[in-house]
Amino acid sequence: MSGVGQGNAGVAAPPAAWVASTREPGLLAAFWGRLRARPSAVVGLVVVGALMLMAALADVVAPYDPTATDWGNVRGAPSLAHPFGGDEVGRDVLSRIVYGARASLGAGLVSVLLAVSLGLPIGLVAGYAGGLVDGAIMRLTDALLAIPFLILAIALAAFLGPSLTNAMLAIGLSATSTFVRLTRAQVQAVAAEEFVEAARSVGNPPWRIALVHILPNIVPAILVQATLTIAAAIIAEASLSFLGLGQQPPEPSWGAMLNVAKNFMDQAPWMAIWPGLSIFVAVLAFNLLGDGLRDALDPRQRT
Amino acid sequence: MTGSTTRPPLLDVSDLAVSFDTEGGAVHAVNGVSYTLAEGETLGIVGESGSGKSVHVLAMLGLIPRPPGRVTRGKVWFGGRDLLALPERDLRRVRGGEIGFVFQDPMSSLNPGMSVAAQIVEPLRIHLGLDQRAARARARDLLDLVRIPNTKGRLDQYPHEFSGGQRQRVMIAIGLACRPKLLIADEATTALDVTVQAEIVALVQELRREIGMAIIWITHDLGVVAGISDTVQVMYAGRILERGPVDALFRDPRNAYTLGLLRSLPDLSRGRAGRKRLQQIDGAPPDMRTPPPGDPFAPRNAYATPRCRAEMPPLSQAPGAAPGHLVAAWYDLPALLTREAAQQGHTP
Amino acid sequence: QTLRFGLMEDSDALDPTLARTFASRMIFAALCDKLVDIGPDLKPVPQLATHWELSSDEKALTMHLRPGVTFHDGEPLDAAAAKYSIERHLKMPGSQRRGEIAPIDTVEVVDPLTFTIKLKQPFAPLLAQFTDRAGMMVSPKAAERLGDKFSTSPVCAGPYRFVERVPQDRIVVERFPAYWNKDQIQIQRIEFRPIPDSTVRLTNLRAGQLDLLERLAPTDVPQVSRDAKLKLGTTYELGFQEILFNTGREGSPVADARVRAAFDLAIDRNALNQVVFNGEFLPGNQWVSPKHPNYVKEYPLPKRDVAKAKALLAEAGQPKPQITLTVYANSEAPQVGQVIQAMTKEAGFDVRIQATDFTTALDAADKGNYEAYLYSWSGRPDPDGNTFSFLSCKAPLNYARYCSTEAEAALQAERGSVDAGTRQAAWKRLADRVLTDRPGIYLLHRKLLWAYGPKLTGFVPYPDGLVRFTGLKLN
Amino acid sequence: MLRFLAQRLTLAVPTLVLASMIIFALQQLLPGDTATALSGEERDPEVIAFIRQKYHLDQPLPVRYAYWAGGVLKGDLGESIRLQKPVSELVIEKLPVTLELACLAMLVALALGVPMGILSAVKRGTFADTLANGIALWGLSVPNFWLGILMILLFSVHLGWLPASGYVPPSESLVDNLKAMAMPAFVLGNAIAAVMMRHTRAAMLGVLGSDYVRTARAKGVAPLRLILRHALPNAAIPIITLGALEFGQLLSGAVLTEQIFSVPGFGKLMVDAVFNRDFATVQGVVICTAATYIALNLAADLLSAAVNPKLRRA
Amino acid sequence: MKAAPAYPVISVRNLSKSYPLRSWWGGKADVFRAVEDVSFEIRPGETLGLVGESGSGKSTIGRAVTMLNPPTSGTIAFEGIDLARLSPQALCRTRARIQTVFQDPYAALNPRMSAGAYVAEAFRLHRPDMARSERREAVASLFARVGLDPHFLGRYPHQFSGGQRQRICIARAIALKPSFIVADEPIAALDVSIQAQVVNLLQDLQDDLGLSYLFISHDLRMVRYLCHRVAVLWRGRIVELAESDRLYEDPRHPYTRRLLAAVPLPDPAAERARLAARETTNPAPGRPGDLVEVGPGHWVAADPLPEETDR
Ligand SMILES: Nc1ncnc2c1ncn2[C@@H]1O[C@H](COP(=O)(O)OP(=O)(O)OP(=O)(O)O)[C@@H](O)[C@H]1O
Ligand SMILES: Nc1ncnc2c1ncn2[C@@H]1O[C@H](COP(=O)(O)OP(=O)(O)OP(=O)(O)O)[C@@H](O)[C@H]1O
Ligand SMILES: [Mg+2]
Ligand SMILES: [Mg+2]
Repeated sequence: MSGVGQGNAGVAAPPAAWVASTREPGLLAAFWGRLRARPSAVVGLVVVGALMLMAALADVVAPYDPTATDWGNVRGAPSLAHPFGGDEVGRDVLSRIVYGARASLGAGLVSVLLAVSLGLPIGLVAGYAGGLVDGAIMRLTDALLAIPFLILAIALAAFLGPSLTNAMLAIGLSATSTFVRLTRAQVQAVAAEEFVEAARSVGNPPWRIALVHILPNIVPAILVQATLTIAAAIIAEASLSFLGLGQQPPEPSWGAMLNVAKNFMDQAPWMAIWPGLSIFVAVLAFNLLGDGLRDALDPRQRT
Repeated sequence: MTGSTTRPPLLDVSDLAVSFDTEGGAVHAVNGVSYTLAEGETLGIVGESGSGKSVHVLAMLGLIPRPPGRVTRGKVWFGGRDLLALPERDLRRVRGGEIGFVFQDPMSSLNPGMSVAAQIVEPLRIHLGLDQRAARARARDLLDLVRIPNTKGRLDQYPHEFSGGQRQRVMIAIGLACRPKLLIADEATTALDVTVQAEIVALVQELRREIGMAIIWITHDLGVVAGISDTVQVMYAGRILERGPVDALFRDPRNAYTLGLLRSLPDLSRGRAGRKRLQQIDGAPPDMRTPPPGDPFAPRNAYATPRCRAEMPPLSQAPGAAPGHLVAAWYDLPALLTREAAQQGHTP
Repeated sequence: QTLRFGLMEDSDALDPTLARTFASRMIFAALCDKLVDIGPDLKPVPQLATHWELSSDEKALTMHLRPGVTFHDGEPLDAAAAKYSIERHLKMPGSQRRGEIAPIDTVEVVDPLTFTIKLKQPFAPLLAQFTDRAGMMVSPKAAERLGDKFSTSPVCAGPYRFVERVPQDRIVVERFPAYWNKDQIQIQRIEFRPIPDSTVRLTNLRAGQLDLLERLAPTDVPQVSRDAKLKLGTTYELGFQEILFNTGREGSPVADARVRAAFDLAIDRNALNQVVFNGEFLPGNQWVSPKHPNYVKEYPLPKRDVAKAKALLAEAGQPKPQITLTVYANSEAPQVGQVIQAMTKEAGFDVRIQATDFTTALDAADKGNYEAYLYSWSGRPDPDGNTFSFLSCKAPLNYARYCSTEAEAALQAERGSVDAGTRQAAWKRLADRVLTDRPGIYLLHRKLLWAYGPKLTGFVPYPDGLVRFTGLKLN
Repeated sequence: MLRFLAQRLTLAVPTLVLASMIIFALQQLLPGDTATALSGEERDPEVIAFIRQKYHLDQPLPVRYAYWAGGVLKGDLGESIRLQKPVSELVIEKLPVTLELACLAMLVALALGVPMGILSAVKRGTFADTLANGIALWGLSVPNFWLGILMILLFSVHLGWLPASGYVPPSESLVDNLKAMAMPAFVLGNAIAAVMMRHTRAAMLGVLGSDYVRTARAKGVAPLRLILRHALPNAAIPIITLGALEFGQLLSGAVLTEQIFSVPGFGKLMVDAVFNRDFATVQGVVICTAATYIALNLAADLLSAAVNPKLRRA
Repeated sequence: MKAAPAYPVISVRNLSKSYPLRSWWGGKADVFRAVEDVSFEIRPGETLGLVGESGSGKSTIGRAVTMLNPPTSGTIAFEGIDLARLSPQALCRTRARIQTVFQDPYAALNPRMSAGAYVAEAFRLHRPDMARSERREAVASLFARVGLDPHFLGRYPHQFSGGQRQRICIARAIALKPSFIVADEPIAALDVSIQAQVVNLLQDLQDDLGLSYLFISHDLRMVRYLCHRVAVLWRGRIVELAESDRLYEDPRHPYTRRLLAAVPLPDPAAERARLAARETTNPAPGRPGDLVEVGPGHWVAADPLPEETDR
């Protein structure tokens, strides 16, 4: 029968050649495209990239050795030779900012990575498994949350020796419980959605449901928290290094620089301004990038 | 255009167009929709899913999400004002007051965090200025009206404690709360079983007679449309393809898409054993980011002429049809059907 | 009126027998009078004891108490009370004073206002010890009643009596109306407020939240000087800052005296003072400052000599010794550490800085679990208090694990006599050894800095770092 | 209701036991012990031995835990070795201060973070959004000690409006109390405001796109009511969850701020206790924070149920 | 139609499901009996329609027979095997043969999974040996089978229309050649022309693959069109079960009659007439009684039992 009502269901099977030739743009490419479409995300990406590059190429970028002291430049005001000025023992602030990026970005990223890579799976298990497992995990998390960060950090440093790495570990560990709780809450919300039931109905084992179906849907909240935690970690490294538990002197970190600078607020404000600004810029950039990533990872976001 | 009344129409939509900005370009969801609605008239709107039925009514009241949505052109006259030009403040007075709205999805359209009473009371307080007690009493009456049993105990319950059908009835109660001049019901009965649906249809009919309310009823259920409407309008790809008095349109469809819709209904006259395969419309609607220049249905239409593919036909009085029966088509469907039947050797 | 006094740290238990922090001494200065006080010139002056005499064999000290003095609870301060207090210092479990007055054998009451202290052997620093907590008298009645809870409401015989204490917030004392020297006490109440951060302490003073603060950061001196409303009180301390070496540490370069000498030569004390302390402190090379009467002039401040340091290292066969320097994590010590690190680097040293909290540092020092330790000592009026505990072979504070027969003999000699000439000779002999062996390198003597607001008058800085409230006025 | 509370409180027991065990074990990792910390400048070996023995520091770990736990069961949290005061007294003294500060800080955080989060969600993509984000993140990236000192300089030294330090109990003078708390609460709240703001924004973005918000608009609900009555409660769950988390961390984590403003709270007590290896105090404070923390979670759950009736079923 | 073999694909015996009713602070208050003592079986190649008022427990039954939401009591045997006895792993494997198509195709699709990946998942899970390219081809031909342009493989759910989404769900459901599909209101959200597409698709698949369906719907015309037998559910119990023509022509139970009388007619004049003549018979109170056979294969519930619980 001709006309509007066509009895035959569907299109004819495609030639096999088509399958290989026509592909939607790859996942990564699509993701990249979406990311690129957001100016703020691009700014975030560029700044984060630049900071990372600066940290990686510190040897090339920094005008001076960040630990070289110059008694003539003690708390020296910014000048042509030292555009960001000199610090409390006459080191070049600019060079220390450049090198400090290593410790500070490292502290931010490593501890967040640690917190996420511990907190996320644990939260997933707690949220999805429920029952006794959940109860046990949550009791432990609550207990850990009650342990002051400082004790954890000192104990860890005492156990493993004080170093930047161990500070990152301590910061990461203490941020973990937050991620556990957050993940769990999100998982419980997503697990109630119908598509999870649909996933069960094709015979997905629980682990696969958790990883493939739930995990991608809780990424936004985790991303927000992760970018916020980066900031908190950079600041936390400062207080740890003040106690000798973080970056070991004379190696620089932004937080430590800021920490020392407070004693010279009046006489050498530049000692504070530059590290402070660096932290702000990094935090802002990570958050912009986080927002961008979140949007780009969300296929529903079309604007 | 409809009927012969000299009074100005209640609603006059002219050349309304809405688009959404998306990554792949603007989606032209509504492409110049014009029609009028008289006081007390019931207009049924059917059409392809995604054809802009919901979007165009939302646009009238400034309810499309903006961004990404954008009303690109058009005017919507209601009670002597152009709703699209009205400041938000004044528009708020129209919404829920003079125009009541019932949304498609009762699951998500009710606020899960507010008691049912609070949600029904709201428009009463905003538009009628009732105090809390009076509004609550009215809310109870409304729940009675939409046949929710045991209204007293249920007022302070939350949406999730209601069944889907009951939730839909709550939505309808909200839409009717202020006795609007116009009720827009967007698939108000889709999720309901037929008995409840029948009750609601009857209820709306009653109210319509009682308060002389006009209705725009959007649905996929041709049976409901047949029962409730004075006028029916068929939409496709953001346009109106056909519009006419309900009997004329069902009896004598002039657009191939309308015909396709009517034909896809199961024919039960011969019982299950004698049933025929359902007729379906093959193909997919056009990509609205790049709407075709001509008749959007042409690619799926076996009767399409070359002109159909090139040029959009205007919506105009169908030749030889009932007055007010408008169609947008370059072809003459009855003629084609007759020819086809002749070729196959029997009359349709 | 209330004097609000900003302290750097909170005090520990307010019991002269048990207390161990500098902050507690600050508060005892108001609460508890001592048998003897020191003057700004470090000479003992009468306080609760009006006069005293030492027996010729230097083994008995007879002290005469001021008549009519009462404790805050109204109990009389008589010889029996003094005997009780001293014995309490000696015998109470956990007493921190025992070591300071260990040579005391017995205390005998002669008459109500006279008592005699018998020593096991002559002990020159005894009187000096009595100028501090060991000389503080407590009410026997209160001490008996409260036992080891005495600190919750200490009862002494000082110008102020205890009112309340909110840990970490404030300690409040009020004028004791029956104080023996009450005419000299003008201020009604004193509120001691611990504010650890020196910047914050200063801001509080500037905001009018404090009237007086101690231990101003040297780098803030210009800021205070510029501020017309603020005044500065300064004096050099009795103590010192030094770098201690763990001489007993096997396998460590610091076990070699030549390496230690090279380390000393690599340091420019003046530059260190300028960089970290704005030049406010006093460079030093001995346990007392160059301004102190007991300074051994034969050993003046050494000059920096990198070449010689390198030569010494070469001689020791360790051209690039790697040394971990433990510093206490406050705002200044890590800076000192970093400057020293930079300075000694030029001589070939590779110094690693390890900043730790106080207890960790102490623990490492106790256990000999360190190489070099940047250490400060608040100082005692008698140089014995700056040397004996550190340099005597078995002394508890001998973190350097230093033991030299000559030094030991010299230390015993300076203790064994009150004769100035004998003692000075002993100091010279001690210096001969110690400044050559260098179990530690003395670096600086701090300047004690007080800042106070416009209302406070009559402030006199004392080198022991404590405030004398006698004569202070708030307008 | 009572049974539910009882049930929840039973769940608290394992948490408390766990927390106390963890903290006990952790303290063993700290170098140096109470005796080291307390033996003072003089470091008399006899004193050290005396302290060790008096406080059972010479006993093996499980024995010491048993001593402590036995005490707790009898309602005795032990004694602060350093301050020679029962820990329970210390806790009773500091807890109200800490709680007040935490509450005020939370208030500041919510008062700043939530409106800013709403604003930036409503005006997503506009300059206002960018600005609100910038302000919030600035608050997050300024260390507390900096903000604190700068505020003292401005409000106490230059303007003289607020006291730089000094806690006044509310029983003495509520006005003075609030004046003294204003700056520390702001400094603490400011950092948390960023967290609140970012999560509010994310949650609001989800809610504002929902159908029921559209329904409300179709009813003619005014924008303010739309946001506060319809959208916000549905976006509140992450705000409540994180609020409780942050609140919990304020209990012992406000050290720096407490130090700058000389607020006699838990944080400082805790840090001093840690540095002086005053184990009983650390234990006591941890138990109290853990208990408060559990209470907070309970409150958060109740609050969540209040804003989300659906949770009342499960 | 193929002749139906004697043994059933799925056989449900005395299925009951109750939900705990909890007070808002979590204490258990009571149970709500959503489905009670329901028994039916479906033969290979057969479609059983399940109709009834909303809230009568249709979806609950659908979820119970797939063990997505196991019943409180009663047995469900799939091809003779009691599903409750299977180990979790075995149940996962068996799920390959029992599939569900959900009412809301948007909610049932993972918003962050592309259509292709979604369909491919079935293979990934149950055919781990399949090569990538092989899987790709299989998915592509499934897309073709359900009438989707294989270009859409990489698209995400939000980029599809409702009908297309439902086709994706169906493609996944048939991927593993199941013998039984639960279709829970698969056409409710679709416009009529797409409804026709989906129903035709289901029909074609049944013809080709010999599938059995449990077809849950409010659209009584479509049920009559598609189903061999129809069960009417009311208040958690089956009140009438018969061959579909028989049921539509000779409804016995009052509720069935009421239901059929409410079906709107797609003809304006007839529909207006029907509406005008509409009588509103209220169903008798109480719970329906046990089924009795009134004709060959035609079961009707006895008079309602007195109300036990207020619903
Ligand atoms: N927020 C949005 N962003 C982008 N496109 C949108 C958005 N909302 C709607 N559209 C598009 O607008 C078009 C019209 O949608 P509309 O909801 O009006 O369809 P409909 O006729 O109501 O369909 P249905 O019968 O399925 O409800 C669709 O193509 C849809 O994809
Ligand atoms: N998880 C649940 N907890 C408590 N009650 C539930 C739950 N799921 C369903 N119910 C109740 O069980 C009854 C049957 O629900 P079900 O979803 O099976 O109805 P249905 O026949 O599919 O209705 P509809 O046609 O509206 O989809 C309803 O009254 C519902 O409120
Ligand atoms: Mg719609
Ligand atoms: Mg259902």
